[in-house]
Amino acid sequence: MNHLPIVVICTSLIGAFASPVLGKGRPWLPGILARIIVPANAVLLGILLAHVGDVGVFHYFVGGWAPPWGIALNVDYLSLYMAMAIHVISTIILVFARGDLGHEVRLDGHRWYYTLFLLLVAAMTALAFSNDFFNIFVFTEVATIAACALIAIKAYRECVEASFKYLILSTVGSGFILLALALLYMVTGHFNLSLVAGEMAAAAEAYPMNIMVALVLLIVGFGVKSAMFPLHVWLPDAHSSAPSPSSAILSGLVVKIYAVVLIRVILTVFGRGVLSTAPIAEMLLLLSSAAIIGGSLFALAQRDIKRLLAYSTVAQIGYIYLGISLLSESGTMGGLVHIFNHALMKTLLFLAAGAMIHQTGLRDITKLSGIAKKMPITMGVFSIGALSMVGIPGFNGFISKMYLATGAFEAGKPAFIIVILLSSLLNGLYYLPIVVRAFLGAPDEGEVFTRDRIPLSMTIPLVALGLACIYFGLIPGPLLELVRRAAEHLILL
Amino acid sequence: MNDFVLQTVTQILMPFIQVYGIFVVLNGHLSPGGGFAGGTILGASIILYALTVDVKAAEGIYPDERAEMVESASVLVFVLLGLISLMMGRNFLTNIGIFPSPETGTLLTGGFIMPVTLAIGAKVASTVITLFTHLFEEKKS
Amino acid sequence: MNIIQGLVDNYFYFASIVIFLIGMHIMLTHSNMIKKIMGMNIMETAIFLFVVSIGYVDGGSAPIVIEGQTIRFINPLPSALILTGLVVGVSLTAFALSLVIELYKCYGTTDSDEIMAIRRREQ
Amino acid sequence: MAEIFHVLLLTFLIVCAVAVAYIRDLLSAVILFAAYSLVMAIIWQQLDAPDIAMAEAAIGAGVTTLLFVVTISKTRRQE
Repeated sequence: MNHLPIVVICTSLIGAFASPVLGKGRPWLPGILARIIVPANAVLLGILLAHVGDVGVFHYFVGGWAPPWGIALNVDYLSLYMAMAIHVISTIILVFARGDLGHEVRLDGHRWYYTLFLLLVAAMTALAFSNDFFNIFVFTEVATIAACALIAIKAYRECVEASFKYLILSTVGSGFILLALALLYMVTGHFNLSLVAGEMAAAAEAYPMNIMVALVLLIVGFGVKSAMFPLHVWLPDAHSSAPSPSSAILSGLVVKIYAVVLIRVILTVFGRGVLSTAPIAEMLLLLSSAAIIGGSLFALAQRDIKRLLAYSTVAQIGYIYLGISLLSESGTMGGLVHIFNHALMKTLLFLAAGAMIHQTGLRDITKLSGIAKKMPITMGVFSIGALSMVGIPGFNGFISKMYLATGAFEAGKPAFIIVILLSSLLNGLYYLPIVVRAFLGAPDEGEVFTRDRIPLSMTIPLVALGLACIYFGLIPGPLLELVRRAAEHLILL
Repeated sequence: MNDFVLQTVTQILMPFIQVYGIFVVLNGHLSPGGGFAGGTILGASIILYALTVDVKAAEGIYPDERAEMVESASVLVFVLLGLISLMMGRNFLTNIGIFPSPETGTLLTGGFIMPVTLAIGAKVASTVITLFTHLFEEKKS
Repeated sequence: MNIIQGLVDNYFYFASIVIFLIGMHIMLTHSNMIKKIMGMNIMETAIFLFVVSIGYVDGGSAPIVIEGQTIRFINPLPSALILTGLVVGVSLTAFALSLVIELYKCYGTTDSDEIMAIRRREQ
Repeated sequence: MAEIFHVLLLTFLIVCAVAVAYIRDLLSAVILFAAYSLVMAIIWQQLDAPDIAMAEAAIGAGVTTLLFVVTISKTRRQE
């Protein structure tokens, strides 16, 4: 039972490196392999969650070496929550990819696509579990390369250019992270998160400058990778030009795992003591408010539907950072629950957009009027996602916004409730016209939508995601219980 | 590049470079170097041959299919070696003494480290060659 | 005077920061993408230099166990981290270069400013 | 004595890096970059990290340079 986290990571790795060999001459096989491995791992993680409920959180030592010698995996509720989210969302995306991938990636590239996808899943899971800076650095790099390659695999020139931009900026981010790790190692002498946390108080006393510089470098480094507001410039290009399943996983999961790693490092390693010596949390609050408003305003100006969704991601990352940096229990819960909720919504929206592009080849939102008559299911679930983004009660987006607002109130910063309300208004302004135009508008003259239905393997994931959005909006109890435990773990330290 | 001196020197030097690369890989657990450095040296020897003598001939030595095979297989060997210790009821990648009577400084020590280093060496050598050939030719990367 | 004395004492740190800044300068100011990648490499090696010089112990020796000797070793953990960083660095470089070749095929240039100009003209 | 050697090597590194920044010919810049990597390998040997020194000599001076040269041969030589 205790070995399950490593089993989950290893099976993804095995799948990743078996698919180029197995897929030679049989391009359908890697996809099936991936669609077996990822759901199976999700089940294994469910078993692990039950097990952790019985025996409590624990650390797993790779190679049987306890720290400071070995690498430790941290099996707690936060990592389990993230790993579950990664596997559940990836499963849905993989099912969708079966129908959609054929027209975006050439057939001989499919085996490489699944290699990269599984590698990305393995790296993200490892990042969620890692309790060691060394490991975090390595898997950050693996995830970055896999993500860049997932964008560039389409071999259109926009994708290649976006991928190059992403790569260069991420490399700067990795450089900063490595520098921060070096500075932390200099004053604490450890790479293990728990041990560094133990040394932190003494180190902050003796070398306050080192700790502060390391903290800022970490925030900037992971901020670039997780598209924190002023550092988000790579995201719209990268996420809008990638193939739709890639956009979904990049927007839904990849940027968030870096945010989670940053949150874990800030709250458990640096802790309240260091945070209180400088207005780090306040700066994060301001930046995330800027992200929420700025991202929404940028999205308002877009006409390309995938670009609009990409800018919306910038705003939603702001919610997550806002919730965490409120440093109250409800705020943290709101930020954490928004990770999963936003993953559901944004995956749904990207996949629905992908289905529309798959059928009509149109990306311009002004040309999509009347599309609901031809694609009622796709447009219906798109509307669910859009309403959920706006935060209508009954959808899951409302739950996270409610917790964020409560958290702002608890923390004694009610000004941020206004930010949340304002952003809901802006979300409404750019999402609802698409829905209204699609349902009520008449098709433009000369735009003939083909009557072909999209394949079943694309409809099922869309409907499942739409139902999940409503389910977690009406019955959020079990999810909130898991998130509460994760948040308690973060906030207690 | 049809330079006689260059070609002859390359052909004479190749075995020595390769033996050195294999030495570095095998002694990864005893001396500096290891899978990564040794693998790069091995790969570089093939690249040297390709550049000075003949790209086509070098590709005959190491075709693309074999490279894909080696790259996947070596990672799988690494992971499976780690899973062996899992099956024996220990933690992932726990060092199980597969080489008896370890004596400091001899080759057959270090348990899993030598097989793992060999796998890394194979992977790195093959990756270096593939990187070169894919960049060199007008092929989809 | 204190600052200068500190710089002279920690000349490895000083040099690595200078090289880091040069690398960053190359990355930010040059529009040629191959130059950008070179700057990226220089920046990375500067960080590596910084990390390794942290683990350096004056009068220590490389961490190779030889039977019957107990001597001061330098800290091997930063070295291991840097070895990983090197691997990552070369794979990033190779990937970025393949992207550059791909972009050259599409646009006929390796200059990011020219690519921007071409894209603006097309819109 | 060792300090003087170290300072010399580091100065060489800085000079190489600056030269890479200002040379317009990409091929020359790559050759300078190879020299930079080789000196870096010597520095790592001096810092008692022999495994990084080996890897850097093989990777930085060998493979990376080759990849750069191949890329330049596929694209333009002038900046």
